[in-house]
Amino acid sequence: MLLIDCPYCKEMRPEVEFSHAGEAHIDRPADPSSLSDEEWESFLFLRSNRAGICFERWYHIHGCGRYFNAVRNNVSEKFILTYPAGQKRPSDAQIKGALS
Amino acid sequence: MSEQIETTLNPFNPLDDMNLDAAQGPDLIMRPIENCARFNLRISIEQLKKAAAAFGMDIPDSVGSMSSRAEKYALCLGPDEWLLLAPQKSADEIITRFAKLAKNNSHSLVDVSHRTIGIEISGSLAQLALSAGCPLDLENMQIGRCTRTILDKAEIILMKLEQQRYRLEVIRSFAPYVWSFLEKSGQDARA
Amino acid sequence: MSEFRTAKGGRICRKTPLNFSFDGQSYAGLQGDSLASALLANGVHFVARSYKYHRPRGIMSAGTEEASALVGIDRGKGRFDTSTRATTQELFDGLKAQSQHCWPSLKFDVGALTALGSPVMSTGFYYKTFMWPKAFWEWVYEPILRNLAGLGRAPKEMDPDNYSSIHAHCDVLIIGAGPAGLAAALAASQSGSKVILVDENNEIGGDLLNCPIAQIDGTNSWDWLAETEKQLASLPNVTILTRTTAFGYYDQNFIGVVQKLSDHLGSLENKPDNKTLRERLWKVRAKRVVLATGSIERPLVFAGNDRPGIMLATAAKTFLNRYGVKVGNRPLVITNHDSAYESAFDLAEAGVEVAAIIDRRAKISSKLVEQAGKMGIEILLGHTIVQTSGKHRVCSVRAAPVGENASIRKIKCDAVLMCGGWTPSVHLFSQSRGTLTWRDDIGAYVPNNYTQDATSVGACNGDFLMSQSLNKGAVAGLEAAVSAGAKAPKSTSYKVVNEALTSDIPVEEIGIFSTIGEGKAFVDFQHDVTAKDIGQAVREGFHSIEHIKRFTTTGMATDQGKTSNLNGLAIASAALERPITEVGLTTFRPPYTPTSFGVLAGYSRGDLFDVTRKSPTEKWAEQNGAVFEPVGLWRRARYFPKTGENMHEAVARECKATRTSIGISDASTLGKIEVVGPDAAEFLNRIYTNPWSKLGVGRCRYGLMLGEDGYIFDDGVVGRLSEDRFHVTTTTSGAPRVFARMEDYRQTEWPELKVWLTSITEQWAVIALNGPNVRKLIEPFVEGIDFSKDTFPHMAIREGMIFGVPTRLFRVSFTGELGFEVNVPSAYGLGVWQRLMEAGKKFDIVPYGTESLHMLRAEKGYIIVGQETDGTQTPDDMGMNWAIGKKKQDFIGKRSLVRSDMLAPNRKQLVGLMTNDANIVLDEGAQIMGEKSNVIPAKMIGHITSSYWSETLQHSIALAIIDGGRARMGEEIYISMPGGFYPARIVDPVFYDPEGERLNV
Amino acid sequence: MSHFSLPSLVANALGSNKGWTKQWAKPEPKANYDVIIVGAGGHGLAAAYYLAKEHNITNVAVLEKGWLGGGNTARNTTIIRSSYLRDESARLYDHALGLWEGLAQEINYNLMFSQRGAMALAHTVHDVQALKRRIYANRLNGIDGEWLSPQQAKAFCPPLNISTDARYPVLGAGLQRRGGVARHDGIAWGFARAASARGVHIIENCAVTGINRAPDGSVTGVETTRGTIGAKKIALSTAGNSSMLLDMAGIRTPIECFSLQALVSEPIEPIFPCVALSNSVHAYISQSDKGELVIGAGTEQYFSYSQRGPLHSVEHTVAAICEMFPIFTRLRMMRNWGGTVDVTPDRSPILGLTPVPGLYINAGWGTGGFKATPGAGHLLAFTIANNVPHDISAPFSLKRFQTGNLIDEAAAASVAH
Ligand SMILES: Cc1cc2nc3c(=O)[nH]c(=O)nc-3n(C[C@H](O)[C@H](O)[C@H](O)COP(=O)(O)OP(=O)(O)OC[C@H]3O[C@@H](n4cnc5c(N)ncnc54)[C@H](O)[C@@H]3O)c2cc1C
Ligand SMILES: NC(=O)c1ccc[n+]([C@@H]2O[C@H](COP(=O)([O-])OP(=O)(O)OC[C@H]3O[C@@H](n4cnc5c(N)ncnc54)[C@H](O)[C@@H]3O)[C@@H](O)[C@H]2O)c1
Ligand SMILES: Cc1cc2nc3c(=O)[nH]c(=O)nc-3n(C[C@H](O)[C@H](O)[C@H](O)COP(=O)(O)O)c2cc1C
Ligand SMILES: [Zn+2]
Repeated sequence: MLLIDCPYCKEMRPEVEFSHAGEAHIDRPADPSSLSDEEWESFLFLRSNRAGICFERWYHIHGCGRYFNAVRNNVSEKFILTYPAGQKRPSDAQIKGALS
Repeated sequence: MSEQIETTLNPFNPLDDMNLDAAQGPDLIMRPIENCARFNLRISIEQLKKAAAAFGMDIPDSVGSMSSRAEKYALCLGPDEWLLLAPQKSADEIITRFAKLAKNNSHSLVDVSHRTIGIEISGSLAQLALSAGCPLDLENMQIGRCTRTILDKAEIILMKLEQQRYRLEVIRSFAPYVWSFLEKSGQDARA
Repeated sequence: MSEFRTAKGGRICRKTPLNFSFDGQSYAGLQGDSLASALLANGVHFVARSYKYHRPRGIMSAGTEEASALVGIDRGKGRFDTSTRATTQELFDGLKAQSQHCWPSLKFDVGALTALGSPVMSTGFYYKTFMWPKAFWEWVYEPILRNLAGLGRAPKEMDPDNYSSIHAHCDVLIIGAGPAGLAAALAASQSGSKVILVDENNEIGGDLLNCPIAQIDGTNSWDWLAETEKQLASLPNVTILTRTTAFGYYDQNFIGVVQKLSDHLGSLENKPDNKTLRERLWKVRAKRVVLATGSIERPLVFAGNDRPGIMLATAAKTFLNRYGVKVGNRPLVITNHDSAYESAFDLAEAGVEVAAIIDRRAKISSKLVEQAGKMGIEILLGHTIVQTSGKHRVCSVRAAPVGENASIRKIKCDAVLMCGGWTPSVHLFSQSRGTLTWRDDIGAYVPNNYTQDATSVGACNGDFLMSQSLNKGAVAGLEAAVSAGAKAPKSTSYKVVNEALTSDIPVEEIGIFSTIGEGKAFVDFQHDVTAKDIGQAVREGFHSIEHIKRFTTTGMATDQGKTSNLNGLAIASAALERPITEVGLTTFRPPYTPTSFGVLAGYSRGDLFDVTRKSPTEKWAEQNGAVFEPVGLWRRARYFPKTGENMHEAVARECKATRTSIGISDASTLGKIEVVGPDAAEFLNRIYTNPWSKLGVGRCRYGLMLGEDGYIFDDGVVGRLSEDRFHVTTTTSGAPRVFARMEDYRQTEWPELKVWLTSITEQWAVIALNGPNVRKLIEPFVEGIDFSKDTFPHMAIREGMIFGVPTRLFRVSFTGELGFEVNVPSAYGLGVWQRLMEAGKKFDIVPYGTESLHMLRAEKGYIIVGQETDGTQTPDDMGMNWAIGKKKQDFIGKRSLVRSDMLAPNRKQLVGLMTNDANIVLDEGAQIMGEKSNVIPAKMIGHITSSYWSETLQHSIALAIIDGGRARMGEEIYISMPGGFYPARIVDPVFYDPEGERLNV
Repeated sequence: MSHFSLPSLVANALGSNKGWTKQWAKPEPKANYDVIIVGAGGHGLAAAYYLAKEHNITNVAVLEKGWLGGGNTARNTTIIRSSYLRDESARLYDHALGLWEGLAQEINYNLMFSQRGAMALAHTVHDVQALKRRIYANRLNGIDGEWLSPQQAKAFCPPLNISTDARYPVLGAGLQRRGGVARHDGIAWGFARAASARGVHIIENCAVTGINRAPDGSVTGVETTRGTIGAKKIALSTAGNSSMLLDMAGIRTPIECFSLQALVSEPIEPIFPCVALSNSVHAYISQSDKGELVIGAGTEQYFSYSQRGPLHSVEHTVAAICEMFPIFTRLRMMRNWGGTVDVTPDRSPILGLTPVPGLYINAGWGTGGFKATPGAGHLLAFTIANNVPHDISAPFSLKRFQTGNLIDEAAAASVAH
């Protein structure tokens, strides 16, 4: 069971309190109707899905009730950073910093 | 809506029909908590002071904190979510005072008095019984802290009142399950 | 006392004799024995048959690494445990053990005939035969193979035992309570850190239990152990768990641990209610983990190394020192490592005649030679065993100089003690995803890089001296306490006298095998994998160690290769002519030792397998004979049969009552969300397809919600209580996901909106009343609401009181009749229901369940999300374009509705069906065809989504989705069901009161 | 390639089993091939075999980053059935099932394919509706299927608990008798041997690290850990690693990877005669010929390439098994492992062309592609050879996610494995 550092609770909390909410930083387009089929497909379905560092969303559903983002290594399963929803994607330097 | 109900109907608690004595012993005491008024409060942190005035006591602003005074509790469950507990008779007044507040300070106060059932569990085995289903480190949870969490397959709100005394708020339809679970884990804690 | 029990010594209680039986034969043992030690004390070695060739097998170890001595333990009804290691089963009075995998008996096992075919049954043979004739596989070969396979007895009865689980948190978890773990525990606990110490044995001590002669800091080792135990037990911050195995090391220092609570106890049948707590699963989260799991001695691979009586050298030492049992009267030792001398010397000291020590090494230390000489034990240096004899127990070996088949010498013996060096137990470390490094000097892998907050000490780290275990354990304990936040406590160092012997082992010595002729030299004793099998696998092109494992099945038995993996690796390395480090290792996986299903299931059995949510009126329904159905976690009343009624009769009656007078049903399980805030209407605009801004206060509207993919996701009625307050309802099973989805968009996409959500599903009990007389029924009991037809129109919501309790009263209808949904605070749901039933008597009020609910709405053509839809239907498919706010710029899923395939002409659309024969009720799920045709595959144009007998129409009705269905009104189609093709006509999905007049009464 | 048979076993036994030769050759990679298949899982190896056998294309290399058959082929619960709801899926999986039926004889490798029946349990009224719908559709698609009452289900699978007061009572079951299990390793080794015998190069320990393209965009070969290898056509059949390989060609995919766990019990005498699956209670189970109960879990919730998962999923899965088969509580788990499954939004695979000329894709089989192994390979071979999708696989295009014509097996509450 993973331990997740909830940026709102500011505590390490057990995985069973959370539900995973997919890839992070896929912003919903402001005006979907103006998008081409390709662009809309990209928003709906196309994902990074790389092994290694991934950006993902979690929902502290049985805790503070907040959605937030995490940077995690999906091979080692180690969390690198967690941060509130709406905050910008951390830079490579920030990730490196957190890793060391 | 007023919660001060004058009716000839008997309120029904789903634990009413259970054998509540099965788990009891000096080392483990479980009891349903009397009905009370419960409100879900959503408001921006800047306006929290005003809400506190309306509620009539301090409302903490950090997630997991809880304040209490005279049978009233204010639990901070999320960055903009509070659970307010109060004696049933004060419900009307609280509603009226928040309604006044609403004029200039938008917020959401929703009556959830019946949404959950309160259970108090205490005694030297209380923590063990809870730990059977709750993955948090209860021993190191500070007295006076509260949180939403998991007990086996049920979501609960957990309040640590004393080192060996906890209060649970359990969604009504989950209450019999939670009770049975604690009854069983309590027995095992004795074994 | 038997001839194999020593006169003194050991940790057994000589005053407490125990009786037990093996294969029906009675024996005596002592309190403190394991089943294995008790059998050996009675001279019984032969206890099992091997998996593939049914070879006689004995007891090869004294611990959890046991691969051979697996037996069944019968503890009475429902308590039969198969494949239990005799070495870990503690003896109790009345224990009944049985051999397994043999027929008719252990000694005369027909299965042993397979050994005759063993050359043909070479490794992986089953991939190469049993293919002709083809049908024989199913009818002949496979059934035979299956019956040969399967080691243990299959369960037949219900298990009466209980299992429990608990979450635990600690600063330091120490796994293994040998010298290393104990020293770590002593050090870590000084500072007040919370320490949990677990060991799989029934007492702490690890290797100390075999070493009574060692002295620690001047104290005899067993006294030191007793003292240590007392000290640790006195500390409130230390928890010691024996009979407790750490079986899995998961992410972030989460360790799965099983504590056995009753397998060592005698008969359980006279316990009250025959229930026992058998095992407890500890789910431990540790700040730091100290791995002190020790090491496992390696067997040697020589021809006939599997006969009963042939065992690990330490095992003999353990049986002697710990259990007071001599494994034979004339044991012989074969080794390539110094530690085996220890066993020989201890046995000699106890008065046992040691036949010889055969050492594969050409040179050993003079000290050993001297000591052996003193004890009169012959040493054959540079020799090995090339063959053994003895049908059911080893009786002699043939020894020869290494590498030669000449000068063979036969030596009589009644036990062979083998030692091929030691393998650190890195199972848990590897599970934690630490990486290993190879150490040539000990011929084994040891921990190298840690990925979790852990440390390995003692033998599991390749440090084989007791003093090293103690001292490194102490340091690790200190560090662990400090890293877990304790202040630096004082350090300790230990001096050990008389510690066990150890030595390096030449790499080429690991896994080396010796045989003459075709004798079988076993690597994996349980799966009968021989050294030659590995050679054959390599010849056949299985070069990766993972391929070798899978082709030969070495290491895949219940012991997971604890004693065999390294030997297998070394033999593969030689066959491949590649250094061992390039051959690699197979993956260590949980569990460390087999773990019962019961303890993994824990509390999740019976009623606690899952939550059963009950609605506020369920008690009444139960008392009034309702038949229930599960819907999500809920239990809902399906129908209320009167005596003698079946479901169809009950439903017909319930529906009729609703259409003619009043039906009452519980709708409390519907999800409910209170949406509050100045931007509430705008929020709903974006969530639903429908427009909300103009919905008047006090009015309701049916809302439809899509996924971003454009498919219908959920629906429900939404009422506006005030400008900024909405009462939203959702489907029963959709409630959690709708709430999560709304929160998601609110928090992450539109944080600028001032709106908040509160789940109020269980705040309100909901009683749905439908039928022409409903208004008459409730009006008298309601206060504060004007009930006249025009001031309280259809699709309106009012707040007031009913029977003196507050209510949110919806005028809505899912049946097509005049309908009200009475929301009252949940605790009063039952009371209000009872009052309504009481008052409704004069209208012949009838309670109805989900089945009638579905029927009544089907007559009106209302869809149920999840029944008419399956996640691939658009609003247009359901004929619900009217629910789309055309002027809205956007809402969830809008963009997807204009993708090309969503606009395709022939999409499946909702229609009604009327069968030609009024009495045929079609099967839900049945497929629809445009013509009667027996050609397979057939062209299907749609399927039945809902189908019922309509009591009102005296005709069966069905809803269906059909290719381009709306344009095919009146067409005849055919439904393929058992019995043939049933013709039906496509009609409008609204079967009853299409004008909706009945709503407006 | 020597023929496998009882006589060959006897002959070899007489020679002390020293006469066996490599089941597949171990060639050094050549500079150029007509076709490169990336990924020596069951699917990739099958494609190579059918390219050689049915399309006479033998200048083929299968490149494998590790040991062949070590991906999901090595770690699945081996359930085979073709009882899928949608017409497109039914055709696809039944095509595969048809190939399984004669395969052992065709490739002279006993795959231990055992058509002991795959039974999906219904625990709710909704399950009953969904399963019956599937059976109706299956039968008209020529796929065998029958509805069993709880008593019939119990007769078919004696350990099943059909007590009506169970938390999830069994209301019935949908049975496909032609469904069953097969030996997971056997199919990889068997296809490797058969393909190798027809001249295909199988190159292990050779990870593809890049895809080379001509100025016109078409493929020219791959970069690997063993150097550059040229090819006219490249097919990716890399299951869990597909997103990364397609990335190399600049293609983004609608795939996400998760861990899926499985476990085996200690081996016991035959007790479980069929395959049982339950969507509501969430577990599936069969017994191998060796005697272990082979048990599968649901996918984990978070993205993962770790080939492992948390303990609580195992607890849940085992509890589910004990709920349906309560006599199993005293059995023990012997080993537990995980695989990385590649999941698409509609839970159906992607098999066909890509926007890059000469590059083909076979991926997204998620939790259920073992059963498709010969079929997927067969259709992929056709697609590579003809540069057009086969009729059967045409609906499973990458394009469907743009146009909206999804083949949604998940939404239909069909069982996933
Ligand atoms: C626990 C579990 C249970 C399952 N149960 C079932 C079941 O019961 N029934 C069923 O039908 N399906 C089941 N599945 C799914 C099934 O296992 C897979 O869909 C199927 O095996 C995929 O086969 P494959 O040949 O496509 O992939 P794989 O066997 O994974 O082969 C892909 C190969 O590509 C290689 N590769 C990857 N990247 C590269 C690279 N860059 N260069 C070279 N090679 C590379 C990999 O090493 C791997 O060998 C299950 C899966 C799991 C994990
Ligand atoms: N003579 C030699 O060459 C040689 C070689 C190896 C070990 N030894 C001796 O062994 C001792 C090593 O001490 P140590 O403390 O490192 O090891 P140990 O073997 O004394 O103790 C390890 C303990 O951990 C337990 N254990 C292992 N895995 C476990 C698990 N997963 N869960 C619960 N318990 C588990 C074992 O049953 C054992 O009781 C020393 O006394 C040393 O002399 C000697
Ligand atoms: C159908 C099936 C049956 C298995 N049976 C066994 C078994 O009897 N013993 C065993 O140790 N492993 C068994 N395994 C698991 C493998 O040992 C291994 O864990 C799996 O192939 C994953 O590889 P990995 O653990 O090396 O990553 C089995 C795997 C499968 C797919
Ligand atoms: Zn939180």
